[in-house]
Amino acid sequence: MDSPEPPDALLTMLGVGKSFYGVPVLSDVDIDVHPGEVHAVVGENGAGKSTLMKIASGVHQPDTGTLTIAGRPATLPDPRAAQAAGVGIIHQEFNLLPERTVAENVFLGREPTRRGLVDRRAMRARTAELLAAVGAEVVRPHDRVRDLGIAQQQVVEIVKALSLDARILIMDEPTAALADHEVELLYALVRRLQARGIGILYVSHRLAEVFDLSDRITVLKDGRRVTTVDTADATPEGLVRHMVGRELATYYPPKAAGAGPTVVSVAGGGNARLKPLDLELRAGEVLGVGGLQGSGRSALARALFGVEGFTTGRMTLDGKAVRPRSPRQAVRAGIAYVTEDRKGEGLTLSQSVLDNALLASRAATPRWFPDKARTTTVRELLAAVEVHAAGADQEVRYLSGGNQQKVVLARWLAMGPRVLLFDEPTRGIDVGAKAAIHELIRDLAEKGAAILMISSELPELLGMSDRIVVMRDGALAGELPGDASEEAVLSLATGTPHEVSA
Amino acid sequence: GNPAATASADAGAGTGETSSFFVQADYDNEIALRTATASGPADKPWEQALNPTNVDTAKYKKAGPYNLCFSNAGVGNPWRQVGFKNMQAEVKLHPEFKSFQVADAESKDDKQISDINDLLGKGCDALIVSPNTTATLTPAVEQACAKVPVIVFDRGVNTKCPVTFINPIGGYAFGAAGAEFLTEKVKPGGNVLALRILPGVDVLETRWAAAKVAFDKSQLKVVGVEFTDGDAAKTKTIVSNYLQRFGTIDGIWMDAGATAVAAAEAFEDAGKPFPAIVGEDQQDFLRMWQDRKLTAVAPTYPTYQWRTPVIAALKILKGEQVPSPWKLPQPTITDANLSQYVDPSMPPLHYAMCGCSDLPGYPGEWGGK
Amino acid sequence: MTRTDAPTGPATLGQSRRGRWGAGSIWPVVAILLVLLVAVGIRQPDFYDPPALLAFLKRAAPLIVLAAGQYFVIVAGDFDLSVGSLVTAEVVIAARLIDGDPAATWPVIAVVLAFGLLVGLVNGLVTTLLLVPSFITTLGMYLILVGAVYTWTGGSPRGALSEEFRMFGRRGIEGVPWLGEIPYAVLILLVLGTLAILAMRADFGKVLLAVGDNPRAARLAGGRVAGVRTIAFVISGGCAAVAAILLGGFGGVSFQVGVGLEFTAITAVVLGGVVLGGGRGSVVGAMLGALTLQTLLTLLNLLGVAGALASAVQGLIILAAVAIGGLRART
Amino acid sequence: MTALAATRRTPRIDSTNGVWVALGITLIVGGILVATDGGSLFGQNSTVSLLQRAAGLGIVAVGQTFTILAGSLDLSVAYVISLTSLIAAETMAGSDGRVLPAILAVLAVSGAIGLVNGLLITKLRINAFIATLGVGLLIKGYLEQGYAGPAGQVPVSFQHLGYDRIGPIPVSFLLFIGVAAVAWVVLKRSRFGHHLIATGGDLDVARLSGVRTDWVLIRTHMICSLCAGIAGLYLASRLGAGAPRVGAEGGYDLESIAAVVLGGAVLAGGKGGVAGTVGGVLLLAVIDGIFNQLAVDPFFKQVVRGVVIVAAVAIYALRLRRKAVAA
Ligand SMILES: Nc1ncnc2c1ncn2[C@@H]1O[C@H](COP(=O)(O)OP(=O)(O)OP(=O)(O)O)[C@@H](O)[C@H]1O
Ligand SMILES: Nc1ncnc2c1ncn2[C@@H]1O[C@H](COP(=O)(O)OP(=O)(O)OP(=O)(O)O)[C@@H](O)[C@H]1O
Ligand SMILES: [Mg+2]
Ligand SMILES: [Mg+2]
Repeated sequence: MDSPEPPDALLTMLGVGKSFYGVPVLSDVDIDVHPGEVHAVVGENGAGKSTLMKIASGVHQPDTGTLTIAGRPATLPDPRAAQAAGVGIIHQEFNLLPERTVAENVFLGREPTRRGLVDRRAMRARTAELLAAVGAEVVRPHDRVRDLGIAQQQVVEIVKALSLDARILIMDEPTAALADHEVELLYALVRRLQARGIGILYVSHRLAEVFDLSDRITVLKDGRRVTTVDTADATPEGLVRHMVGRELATYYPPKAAGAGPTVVSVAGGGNARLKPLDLELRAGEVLGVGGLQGSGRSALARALFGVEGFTTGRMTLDGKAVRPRSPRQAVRAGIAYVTEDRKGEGLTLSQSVLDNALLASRAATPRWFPDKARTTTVRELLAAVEVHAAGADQEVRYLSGGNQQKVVLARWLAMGPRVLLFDEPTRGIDVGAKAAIHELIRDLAEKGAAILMISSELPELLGMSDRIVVMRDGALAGELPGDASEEAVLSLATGTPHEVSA
Repeated sequence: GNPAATASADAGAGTGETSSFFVQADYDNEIALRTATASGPADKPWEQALNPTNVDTAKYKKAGPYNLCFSNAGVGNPWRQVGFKNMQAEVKLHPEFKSFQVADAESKDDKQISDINDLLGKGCDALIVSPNTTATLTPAVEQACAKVPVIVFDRGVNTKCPVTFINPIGGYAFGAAGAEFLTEKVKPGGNVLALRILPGVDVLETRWAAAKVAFDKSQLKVVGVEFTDGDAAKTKTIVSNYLQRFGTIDGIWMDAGATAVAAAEAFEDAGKPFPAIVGEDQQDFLRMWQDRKLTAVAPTYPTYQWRTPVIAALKILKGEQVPSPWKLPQPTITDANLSQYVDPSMPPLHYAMCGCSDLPGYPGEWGGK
Repeated sequence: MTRTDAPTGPATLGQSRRGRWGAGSIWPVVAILLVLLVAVGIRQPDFYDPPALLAFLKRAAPLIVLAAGQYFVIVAGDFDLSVGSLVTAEVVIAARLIDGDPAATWPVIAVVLAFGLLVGLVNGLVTTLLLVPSFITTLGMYLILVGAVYTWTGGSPRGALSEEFRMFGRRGIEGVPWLGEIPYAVLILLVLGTLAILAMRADFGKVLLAVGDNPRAARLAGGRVAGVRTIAFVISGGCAAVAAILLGGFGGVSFQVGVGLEFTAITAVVLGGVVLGGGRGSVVGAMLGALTLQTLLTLLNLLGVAGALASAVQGLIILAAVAIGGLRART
Repeated sequence: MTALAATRRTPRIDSTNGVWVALGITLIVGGILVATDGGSLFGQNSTVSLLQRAAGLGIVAVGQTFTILAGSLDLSVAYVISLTSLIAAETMAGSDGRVLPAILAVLAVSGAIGLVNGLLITKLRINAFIATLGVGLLIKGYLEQGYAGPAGQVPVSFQHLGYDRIGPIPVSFLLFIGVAAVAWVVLKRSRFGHHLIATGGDLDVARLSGVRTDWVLIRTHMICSLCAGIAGLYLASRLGAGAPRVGAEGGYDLESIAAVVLGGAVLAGGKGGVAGTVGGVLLLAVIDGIFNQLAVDPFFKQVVRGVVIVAAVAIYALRLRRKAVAA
């Protein structure tokens, strides 16, 4: 870029509208991004952010409106055309082939060739360079993606987008899967790209990030653009008001006054992924679980839920010895598990909202004749958690992430569980829905449930937990009180010594 | 007055075009053979020959015991099953054979070609081939001829190199027998339904071709020619549909009898009188014929022909003359001789014209009691 | 984007349009069936006489039963390629065991049903416990059954079915006013069809759909994924056994009776709007798909489409029908 | 970490090379069995027959490898084989000069059928199972309508392909190996191969990464049909004529799928390869050969074949699971 402040936008979208099956998702949205600019897009779940990004990257075609790239009108019939036009995108969902190597994934669709054949050496070398450029030499070009952790996979996604040499880079919630310290790495990367004159569209639910990184912010609500402001002039409160249309309490619900009796206790519980550990979940209490990516937090929840159960030690529920060998046994014993991978493990996407919400009741306690009362209860629960859908018989795949999460919640609430295991319950969920879920979790605790909540977001972990355990390398690294500091959690998680100021 | 019947008249479900398989000379030849007298032992039709011309086999003469080989197209239907049992039993009758090696091609042409090659490596003294399809096995058989005396039976090959080719009169004779029976028994103008197993199989095509000649000359109305895949349920469905459409069907012609019982049952189920019907020599049909007093005929393609190649092989290895080609008689079962062939102790799909009752292991090996 | 205010309010027009015609919907097959029925009616008006119609249903019953069984397997995300050979095996077994002895009828019917369920169970267990894709499991079972039954009978069916056994596929309650004869096959079809619909309405059916849609989610919601899939195979095996009883009764003993039925049944199910891969479609659709296929065959027969061309026409119509369903799902 | 990066992985025994292990064991066990029976599995004639039988199925299976890797499948191959054998033999009509036009005609027709398959699957969104089944039915109808048995004639010069051999190795087997080698290069080393495996691994990921998945699938089906066409040519040369039932009776549709899966490919796509398929084809051929030598009843052979296919895939699946648990 020759001039530091070129007059022309890299990408301009004007009057963009899009409907799915007759339901408008975007209407009349204008947005542009300039060279070297980070333009953040925020909004509630289902506001249409991802849809807008997909239009800009050729995945969807707009029903109305125009796209201009570098001053020239553009039509992007497919992702390939968008790549050719210089638009790269990191999708909200992972877009990797687990069975292929990192290099093959990075250059998928654009493999370099020599004499008609794929030049694998060049491909690997180039991938290694790109990985080095983002400071992720840990990942090797010939690693199979299947063998990588989630954060590392996210790195591959980023490298894949970078390999395009795109002038416009779209990042749709790139940090959703990252822990706080990994986010820092991403920040540095974004700044470097910015300095190279690349225009970035940045979608995130984490307002702190938005304020740290962006130059301008566009707020979407119900598929319309509410406002576009310079970040310098914006305040978090103002932004939230635009997003949800009302004021929101920014603090977490009050914590438990005191813990009830022990509901679940684990002594020496371990398996292939977990070193033997002791743990107690008490009625009325939220036990937060902190730790880095791959530290074994999910493995703990999965062991408690019998997915890959404990192979050693003892586990009791309400004083009775249990050892769930399958999720089914756990569910019937009164345990519920909200998984971190909503689409892969939580939902049956082609089924209706109602069927998804009824799934656990039906699966765990099947009946031969339709149970009207149960259906009514679940309908009420769906309303109570405020699922926004076209109807209870809408297919769940067409709901936004936040609403999908609420459907999963309703499913478990219908079971009246004694123990709830939440794995990243608010990942990828907008502020409004997040607050609602926090309220719900606290509410459940108050009603006497024992809750375990895994979160990679430190403010959430600290704000919600009555007690915190931190995991490291598949073992419990320590326990902290609910009002511990971020540093205390991090030092336990990373294993660096730190003065605990309780 | 039946509207469906008038509607069907314009459908013109006649006998259709002549099959590309129809060869006038072969047809004439077979029709002539039907009245020829056979030479050979009267009670052993498998040793008889029609209009034989013998060939000299002295050059194949060698001392026993012999290693006999057989490349079989497959045993995928009851006819071949019964035939193969016949052949195995026939081999047992002759101590001159020290071994009998069989390769089964599972109805695959290319496997049979390999099988022949394979067998040639096993030191055969004579090779019997029952080709899966005519024409395609010619090169393999020619290769084999160069090494051992070859005897082909059932279907032919397009080469003269085998020492002899054994088969009954053939498809034209079979098809004509049934069709002529119908032209006799069904009143002029009556409806005839032709049921065929599959298109594209030469032995079956010639049967239909000959029947077509007979029907075209007759006053009968062929209301439909349908393929049944040899499936009883499908046959019944088709016949029921026709019964519904035309009200009456007076005659049923078949190119193979496997589904004759099902076709007759369709009349029974619809509450209609049985038509004049052409079947084959399978026990289930013969029994039904006897029990229900059907107006029926059963042309046969006798399974006893499976005995003949073994006999021929022995003669050749002993240097005795054999007829070439070896045309076997092809009897037809009629009301007059029906009782001779019905045997309640044999399985329903057993072929009565097997000539096997004198063979070792009968009836157990053939599934009888 | 418009949101209805009531979170669980009635479906909007836009949504329900997709639901009515898209993948998994029964309406396309209903439309095709109606067209075919009208065409048959024009060609042959007395097709609609109650006795003729019942006779038609009787002939269609085995395929409908098979399609219903296949539906359970397909909707759970699997295939059952073994049903055709299972039907053959069952008929041949029944004939050999009964051997014309009427007294053996009922015990043999029990054996036939038990064998069908057992084959389904083996298919299910191999698929779910040994993690063999069902396409392969049932392809293997297909080879095994064909081979075993031929080996057992020495290559040609033996024995004979009793009239009592054949009654179910062949006869009916006679002398019913106006209807004439009510075939037992139609009654059996009605009972099984109702049971299938009830099963799909029950929790079992909903969980089955969920398993076909996302087995991991179904498992994590407390579902017995392996169990449910296995039951689907058992149902399919049982349906094949019933179809064998009907077909054996209708047509008698032969090795041809089941040939190709697996493909016909799968085609019927897909024609009924059920999506291969699981999670979408209804058992009513599957059964209607089978009825549609049977109607199509009847129509081709009535139109005098030459036997050899029938398979081509059939292929063309299936492609067209499925393509229409697929295209509708897209818009 | 840099030290770790330098370590090389030891080659793994997994589903794609497991078939070669199985093949080795089968050869040893089979060889002993046949020897005790007084025959020889490795004699000239039996080896030739074995390789010969492998060739036809092998060429089709290589094509089928493409479709299965791409997450599709082709049930029409059997009829394509019959059709192309007829086209070849009828075009040649016994004359040497018409061999080349015949080959071109076969390739054109089979390619066109593949194109139709591909278009039905991608543009009309018909499931591959149904689409190729339907196309198969269409061709079947045409064959049954138009042919009453073998037709056409192949000149003697063209029969060299079906009958000649170099030492114990039939020319047709070399053709199979040649086709497999080309396929291997295409799958491993070409951009198309990368795109194909990506499409089979995850269609959406491939599409979002800029792969033209429709075009990939269309080409995949064309390749599969072309392979079936080549097999048709080979069969025409072997049979000396075109045969309208040779494909269906040979069971090339399901057997080719079985061979590919025996080779360790995952039916859902994205995993597997030509090397495995070659192993799968050889394994089936060797089992066949052993049974042939032992003159085992063909029906019982069928049973064993079914058991072998299921058992092999079960072993692969269990290994995969054990690996997942161990990780
Ligand atoms: N392919 C699709 N078909 C039908 N509806 C869709 C499709 N994709 C998105 N939608 C609908 O469009 C709306 C906007 O979805 P989008 O994914 O753009 O939201 P978002 O703002 O990215 O939400 P989130 O923050 O949860 O990711 C949602 O209501 C969703 O249900
Ligand atoms: N299904 C699985 N198969 C193989 N490895 C797995 C699986 N699940 C987790 N792992 C690995 O096991 C280790 C522990 O993972 P776990 O998911 O329990 O960690 P976590 O702390 O919850 O991290 P995350 O936030 O990524 O879920 C990680 O290295 C992870 O990559
Ligand atoms: Mg989004
Ligand atoms: Mg986790």
